[in-house]
Amino acid sequence: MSMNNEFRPKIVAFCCNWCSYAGADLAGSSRLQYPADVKIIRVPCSCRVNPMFILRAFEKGADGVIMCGCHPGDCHYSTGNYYARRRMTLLFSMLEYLGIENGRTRVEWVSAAEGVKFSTTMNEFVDKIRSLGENVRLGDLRCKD
Amino acid sequence: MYKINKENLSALFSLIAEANELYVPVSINGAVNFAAWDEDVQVDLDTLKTVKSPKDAFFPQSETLYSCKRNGKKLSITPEELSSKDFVVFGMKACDVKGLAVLDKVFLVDPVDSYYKARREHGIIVSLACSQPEEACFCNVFGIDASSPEGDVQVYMIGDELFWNAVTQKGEKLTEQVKSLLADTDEAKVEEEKASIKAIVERLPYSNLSLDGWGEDAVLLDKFNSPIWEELYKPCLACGTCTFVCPTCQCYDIKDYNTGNGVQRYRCWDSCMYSDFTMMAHGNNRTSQMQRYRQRFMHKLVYYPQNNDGMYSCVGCGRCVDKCPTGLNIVKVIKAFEKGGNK
Amino acid sequence: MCECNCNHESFYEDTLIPKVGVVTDIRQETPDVKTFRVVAPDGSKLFEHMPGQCAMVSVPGVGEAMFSITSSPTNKEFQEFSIKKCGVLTDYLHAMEVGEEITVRGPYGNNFPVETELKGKNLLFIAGGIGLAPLRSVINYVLDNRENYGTVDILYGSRSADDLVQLKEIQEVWMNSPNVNVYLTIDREQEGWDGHVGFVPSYLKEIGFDTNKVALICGPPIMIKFVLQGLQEMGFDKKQIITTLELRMKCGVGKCGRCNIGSKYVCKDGPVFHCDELDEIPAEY
Amino acid sequence: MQRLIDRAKELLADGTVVRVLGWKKGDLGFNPEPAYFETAEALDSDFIYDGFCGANLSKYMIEASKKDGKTLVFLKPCDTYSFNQLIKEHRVDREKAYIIGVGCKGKLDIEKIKAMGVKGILSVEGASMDSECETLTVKTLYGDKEVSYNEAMLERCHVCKGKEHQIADEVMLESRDTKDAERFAEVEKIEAMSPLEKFEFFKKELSKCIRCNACRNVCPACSCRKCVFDSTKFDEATKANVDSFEEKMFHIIRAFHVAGRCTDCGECSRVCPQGIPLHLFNRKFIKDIDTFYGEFQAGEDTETKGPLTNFTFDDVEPSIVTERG
Repeated sequence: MSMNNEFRPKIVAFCCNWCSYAGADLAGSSRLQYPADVKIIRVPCSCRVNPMFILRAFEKGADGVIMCGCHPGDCHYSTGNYYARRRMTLLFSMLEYLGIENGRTRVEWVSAAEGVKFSTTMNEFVDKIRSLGENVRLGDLRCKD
Repeated sequence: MYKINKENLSALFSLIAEANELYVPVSINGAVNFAAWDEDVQVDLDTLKTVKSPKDAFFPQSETLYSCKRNGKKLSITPEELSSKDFVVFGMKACDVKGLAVLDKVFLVDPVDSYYKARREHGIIVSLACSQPEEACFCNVFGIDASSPEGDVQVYMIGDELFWNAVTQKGEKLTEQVKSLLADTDEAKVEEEKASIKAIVERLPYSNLSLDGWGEDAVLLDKFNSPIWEELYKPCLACGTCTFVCPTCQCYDIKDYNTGNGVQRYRCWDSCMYSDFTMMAHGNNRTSQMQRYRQRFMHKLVYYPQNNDGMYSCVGCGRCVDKCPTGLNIVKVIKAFEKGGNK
Repeated sequence: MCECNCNHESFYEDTLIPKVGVVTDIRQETPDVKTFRVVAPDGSKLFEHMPGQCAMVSVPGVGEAMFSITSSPTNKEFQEFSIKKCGVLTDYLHAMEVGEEITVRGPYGNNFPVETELKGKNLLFIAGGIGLAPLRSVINYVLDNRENYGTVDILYGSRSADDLVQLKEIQEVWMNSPNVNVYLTIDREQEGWDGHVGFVPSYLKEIGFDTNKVALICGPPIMIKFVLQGLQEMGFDKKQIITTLELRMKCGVGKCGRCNIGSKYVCKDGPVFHCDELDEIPAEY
Repeated sequence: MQRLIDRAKELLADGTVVRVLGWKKGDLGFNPEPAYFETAEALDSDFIYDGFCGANLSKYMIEASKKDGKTLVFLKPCDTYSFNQLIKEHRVDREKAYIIGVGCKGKLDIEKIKAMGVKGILSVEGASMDSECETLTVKTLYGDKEVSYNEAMLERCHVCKGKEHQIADEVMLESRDTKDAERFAEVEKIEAMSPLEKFEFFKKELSKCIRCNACRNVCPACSCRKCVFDSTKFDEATKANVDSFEEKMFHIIRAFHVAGRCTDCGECSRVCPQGIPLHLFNRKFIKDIDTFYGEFQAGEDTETKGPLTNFTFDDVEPSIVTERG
């Protein structure tokens, strides 16, 4: 925690094992900086991300959730991210419809070679969430204490 | 006997709310339920029955019992504080009040449920007579008088006036608190109203429902093994609507919620209609919906009365009649058995 | 109904609020059964109970379930629970280490009528598998108060020799007690086992007991069913047969409604029932 | 109605079917229940089909498909979409069903009549299939009232999908055109709100939820043998309305699980004891699917892939949503 009560968002990033997680790895080994507020959860494929995962993350106090996967066409399982793309589009649209600020969710395709993209994406996303402030609309009050 | 003009109701409510928490029937987008009062809520005393019964003022749909924290191998337990502030539930109907008597026989027998007991001790019931009983009402079948509800204060809404009659000590105390708004009156109008309510009750479609063959003297196994259940349950969707709107259903579940820095153990209403109600590691003893359906009605009409000197665990509020998505209800059960010779 | 001398008033706040218990010993009985010894954090006994009573054991965040107390009330130091691994909670318990704290509340339910009906009687215990857990409490209580009871016969069977719970105690203590006969059996032939092979109900018929006894049964439902038949064929009256039931429970005090069958609540009115009582309630167990 | 009974009796008598799935008279005249009939006598005495028979019988066909012999089922035009969808998901057996498509003149909602201030309803006249369906005469304990048929109709009938049966072995009785509103009008109204207004709107609606699961259990698309919300391994709070989060979670996920399969039959909103407009969730998904992936009506046929089990290489990116507004 920083000394001056500055808002430090909690960000959950679901990263697919084959591209985005490797991309994050590359960002790390290339010493590219991205905020420590981002907590990465490795999943076998972006398609593994169940809508419930996203909601649970918000429930337990996340301020923003980002999902990263292989670029369309590059899925390790050939078509997983195409399905994920449709699912997340619909889910995020629903969250917006319920009044959850749509900047709190994001999908980005990051390949294993795109360490730079990973780092800039995360920096941008964290800035966005900082500007939106704490998530008060989709969290469980019991987790706040 | 006192009275107050209806125009002054919100003054009455704010005066009550000064010293107590206050729950009143509130309309939210068309659905009326008991909720905490404040100046902005839309109070609705005209709707006869709230969707949910007011039992959750005393037995909330979910409440934390205690929290646990683990530190290495060590555990610590912090019980939730018991309710300690007086609260007033305004506008409970005769059936709702009787529903509490049914719950009392479960929660106040040894070992006493202290959470419920604390709420019962701090709860002040202002009951409202039903000036216009409706088609699904059959409280008279269980000996309940809609024209003279029990409670700490009885209230009658007649024309532009509200008549106020303190019945118990708690009621007297509340009356003292709001006396500045009340005017003395006699009972003539109330007696008239009572007679009118009784006359309507006699004309209700279910008022002649017969409970012969049920209750304390029911032949338990005959009823249990009756083939009629097999006919009755079929449209049942296995939802929990009937149990959650019921003023007497008291089954609950105890569950844990992990907040990330501790565990809150809470209890919440449960329904015997749910397939996982009796599920345990080695199997389920009620596997079909017929069995679960039968359990609910056998419990209300036979098991409970046999354990509680003949008192039924149904108060005839008719909420299940109104709310069942497929038109099933306890009345249909009673009628089907009557038709089948009560076997 | 309750013969326990525990002071319900002493429960702090509410019976639903548990006590913290420390697991001081874990014994591997069989491949899937462990016996847990539990005491209060200050080393004292958590509560007093009677044979046959149960307690709610819980790991916060994992679950809570009813287990029968397998130690005898005559044990003044601790309580023991023999627990078979079969669900989320029991999996967790089996992975636990000595010294970890759990929560316990109870004791709940009625008990075997050891101080009334069973006094001075000859006793026949029939158990299958983990069903020995509640009976062990009675057996040890009887052995510790030996002068109050007549002969003791124990018939215990399991799937295999490895699945016999409390084998050490059976062989070293029970078999060497005066006027106690122990009959062991396993379901299938096994190397290194020279005892009886066969299901409990058939072994029961082979032995053939006289009816001057009270039978206490606990085991899987199918075993109970055939043992009951066998005993009745031998001439036992249903009043002479006592068994225990097990159902899903949440509160333990007859309020949450889960274990309700007929007008009985198994947690409060049971778990110990005479077989003639069972005829009066619907067969939903 | 007599024609339906006669036809059902014929089919029972000639052995085409062994049971009839229809609606049985309630004891109040406006609370019929879905029921199986196995004899001509039972049909004569109990069968009913009128304006209050809103229940979609498709879901009961899942159980009926497990029974021996054919079941005669009466399906209204909108119910046939659900039946098709169930065939697509292999949850019902077409061979075990003899479908009579029945006409529909708009189904009534007793709650709407009550909301008009009509109390103590004893019977409602003018709801039968032979009537003009213009006015209903409501007999009550407190005198007779007249209400407009259309104003007492279920929400779904105002956005009726049409009079055509999507699947049927034969069709009986005339339908009436009841559509007088745009299907997505309400969704669009919410979409136009500010985020805070949207949030407040749904918070208020969902605060009423009592977690009774009626919406799920009545839904023909919710046909999983074991629902994720019944799983003991999934989470800790499936029955409690402990905090506004759980209801949101439940309703979002429920709507999501039926997205692309929901035929918009409106049963969820019909059965909700608290009158929550649950169709608003489903219709948002339908609208989004139509916009992003082309128009799709679940249950129109038994073959095509649903939008969530399908994709194209050039689908829109999620950023179309997350960078909107």
